[in-house]
Amino acid sequence: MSAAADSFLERAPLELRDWAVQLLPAPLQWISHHLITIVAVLAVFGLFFAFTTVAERKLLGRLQNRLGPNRAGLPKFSILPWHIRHKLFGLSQPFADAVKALTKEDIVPAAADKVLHFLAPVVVVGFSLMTFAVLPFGRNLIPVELDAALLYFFAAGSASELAIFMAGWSSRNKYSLLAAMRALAQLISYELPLILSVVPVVLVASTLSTSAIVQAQGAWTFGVLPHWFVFTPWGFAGFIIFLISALAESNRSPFDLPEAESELVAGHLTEYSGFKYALFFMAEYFGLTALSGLGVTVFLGGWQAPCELLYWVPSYLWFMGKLILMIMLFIWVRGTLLRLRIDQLTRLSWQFLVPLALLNVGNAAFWALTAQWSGPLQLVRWAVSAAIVIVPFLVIGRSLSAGYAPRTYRYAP
Amino acid sequence: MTPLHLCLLISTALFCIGLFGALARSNTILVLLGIELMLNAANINFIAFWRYGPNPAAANGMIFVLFSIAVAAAEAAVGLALIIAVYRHQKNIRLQEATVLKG
Amino acid sequence: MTAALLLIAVLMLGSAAAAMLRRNLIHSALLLVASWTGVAAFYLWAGAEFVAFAQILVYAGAVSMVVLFAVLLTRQSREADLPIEPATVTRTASAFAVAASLAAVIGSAVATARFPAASAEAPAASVKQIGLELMAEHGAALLIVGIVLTVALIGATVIASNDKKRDPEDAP
Amino acid sequence: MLGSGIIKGLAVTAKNFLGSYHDPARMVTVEYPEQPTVLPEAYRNFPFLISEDAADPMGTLRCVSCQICEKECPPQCIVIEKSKDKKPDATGKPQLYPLTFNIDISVCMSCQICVEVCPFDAIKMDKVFEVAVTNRFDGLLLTRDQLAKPNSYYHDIHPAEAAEVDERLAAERKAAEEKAKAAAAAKAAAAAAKATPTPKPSDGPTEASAKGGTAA
Repeated sequence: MSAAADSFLERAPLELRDWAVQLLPAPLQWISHHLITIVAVLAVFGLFFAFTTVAERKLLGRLQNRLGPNRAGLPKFSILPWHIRHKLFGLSQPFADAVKALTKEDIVPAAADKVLHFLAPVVVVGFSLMTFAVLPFGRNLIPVELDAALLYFFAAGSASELAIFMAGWSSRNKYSLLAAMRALAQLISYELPLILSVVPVVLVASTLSTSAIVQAQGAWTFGVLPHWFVFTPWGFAGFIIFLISALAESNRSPFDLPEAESELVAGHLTEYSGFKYALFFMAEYFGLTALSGLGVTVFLGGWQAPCELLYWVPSYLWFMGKLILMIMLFIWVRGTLLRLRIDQLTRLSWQFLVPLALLNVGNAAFWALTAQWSGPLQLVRWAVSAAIVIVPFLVIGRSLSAGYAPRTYRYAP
Repeated sequence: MTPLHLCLLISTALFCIGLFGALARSNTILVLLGIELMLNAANINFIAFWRYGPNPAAANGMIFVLFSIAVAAAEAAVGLALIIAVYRHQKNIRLQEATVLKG
Repeated sequence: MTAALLLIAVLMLGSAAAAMLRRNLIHSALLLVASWTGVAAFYLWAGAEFVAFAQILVYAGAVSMVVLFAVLLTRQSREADLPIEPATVTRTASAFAVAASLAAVIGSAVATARFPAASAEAPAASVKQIGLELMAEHGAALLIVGIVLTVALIGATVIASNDKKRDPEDAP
Repeated sequence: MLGSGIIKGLAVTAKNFLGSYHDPARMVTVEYPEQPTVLPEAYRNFPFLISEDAADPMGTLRCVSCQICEKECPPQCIVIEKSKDKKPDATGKPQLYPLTFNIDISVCMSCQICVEVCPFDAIKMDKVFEVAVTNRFDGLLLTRDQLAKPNSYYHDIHPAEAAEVDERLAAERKAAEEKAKAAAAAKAAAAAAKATPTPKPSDGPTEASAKGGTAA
């Protein structure tokens, strides 16, 4: 096992960085060490963002029996054979979009607060990128090893709320301001269940450090059943709550009220165009990726392999694979569910997610207290823990849906 | 001058800025924010004394700041709720005009 | 080290002073967020990671939101940020005098004070240590803070909520 | 149970996703430039002029430059200049013809009024919609040469309508020929009857009504 941990592939990114650092003159080495990490994260997740957008559009298309973008290929002057040049499966779509966004006119409303109007997209991108600093991408790949990493993650993530407010207020547009207020109400409502859903993991792993949380999930029963937190009753409940809150935190469908174009034009983005709009768009995807990365780290075992036999596969590949699966899940949900109304949205958070998440913290405490139970007691432990999840879910679910007849749809089975 | 002196001077300056704001502005929200600044200045002192005090191994200074932050958050929430309640009665949040005791 | 501290201090104090002088309430609130972030940077500088992140989470994430909501909910019009009328000039001047004299008193006191020598090494306070101390030694205080926060939350909701009966039509 | 609807919905979209790869019947997208769309027969876009003979389009335009369409066109996108001389048309009758016939299709609103008012079935609606050009002023101003298209083309794009028009025109021509014949016979009869001084008052009105019928 330690041989696998030290294998060449596992160490390759670090070796590459060290090799690049020693090429530079000595006085620059201490800073370039960090700069290279930053550049690597930016490059990897910048490209990841680009291809997430095209993957999202293609996947959404397929979910709705459409083709999705498949046109943007290479420019005409390229010397590649025709059939490659022609379409390339639309993979160069994000680059075409980037060129379009960059060359568009940047319009600032005359009455806008110019400074804040400019600062908002910068702040939102900056802080959403900062959250990547504490995600362990691989066994040896974590940009900053922090003791209070989870707290850092949520602290950096909370700044995006400010940016949305700045964008909405500085536009001097009633739609923007209304949308910003709605977005804030949504983000504040869902920050609570988001953090509460992670607290059980902190409780059981007894650490706030992301790399230590991943370490705590690194074992297998019989070599095939990974000890990821999602495979425990409280972990599963926490994961579901985390998924719902992460969807809401990243303003994605079905919680995309802040940008509900049919109600609010385009929300706080109404007065943004060109590159600034692209920055907001980018920040949204960075936020989504970071939250997915956190979900992978906290619940899905981070860079751990799913079974012992596959331990030799480099850890960062596992992380990226799980991250892609998470994002595909988000896209799938987006392609399926309808947008909620604002009162339904806040009700879902305060009456459903928060109580369940609070109970889940108690559930995790029970789990941590009964860590010594074994044999048949283990079964009791699982049964009790599952009951703490399922019974409140059924009770709250029944009370929430009381008074509604089952819906019927004319065009759906 | 030791770093501790510097930290204390900085916190003094922050405290006095907060005091000035609380005294000079007539908008209730700004008064509340000035008080928040003063609380922050006190927190800076706690951290400075913890960092440069005789016994940094004990985390008392940090824990005190954590409690202080929690209480400040509660204060802000209640204070702003009061402001909204006052506004609902008077349609105004200027301090000079909040002269009527009966709502 | 000192240069970094001075930079943080300039950011923190500058934005705080600007916040207290601006006419525009929203600008004031946002500048105060910058100031609070500066305080968090100071905590980071001093090695109190956990407190710094808690500061950002609570102040930049929560208090600022409450403040901005309050500003927007209580603002009648854009004229609300008109210049202060002449009557408050004396008030500003006296406030400045009070603040400045207090600054002078505390400043001189601090400048002449002598403190025991600090330990050279930055103290390493892990999150685990803080957690253990919070739960063991300060357990009662933690409980009381929890109760205070809960009471404050409920109180704030009760104070700010409208007394009018909800229209039953509103319920979905 | 709360949430069962969500799972059902997710199953539906998952089925769509998988089905989109192995069931081409699900996909409704038409990949346009490669896969041409089949336009409905009643589709119309911009007007064109019908000529009888593809070999000599300018010589056999049905248009007699009566300028009704020019006057009726709501956005006034038609410009016609009459010829000075006359040329025989398909029936051999000497008619005026358009020296200039311009339609500005950047102004045209495809209302089809020109088609409806034309007494000679000379202007019809086209189906060509890929008219984009790089010059938006001269490029979109179609001249007589660009507008003239043979009758066979009309049959290609609107078969039913064209057949109906041809039938009607043929009937009219036949009627006109018969009238002409009848007129010639009447003339001959009149010439023969010149010997007898009986007047024939019904001749003039008959000819007038025949003309009216042709025009309608």
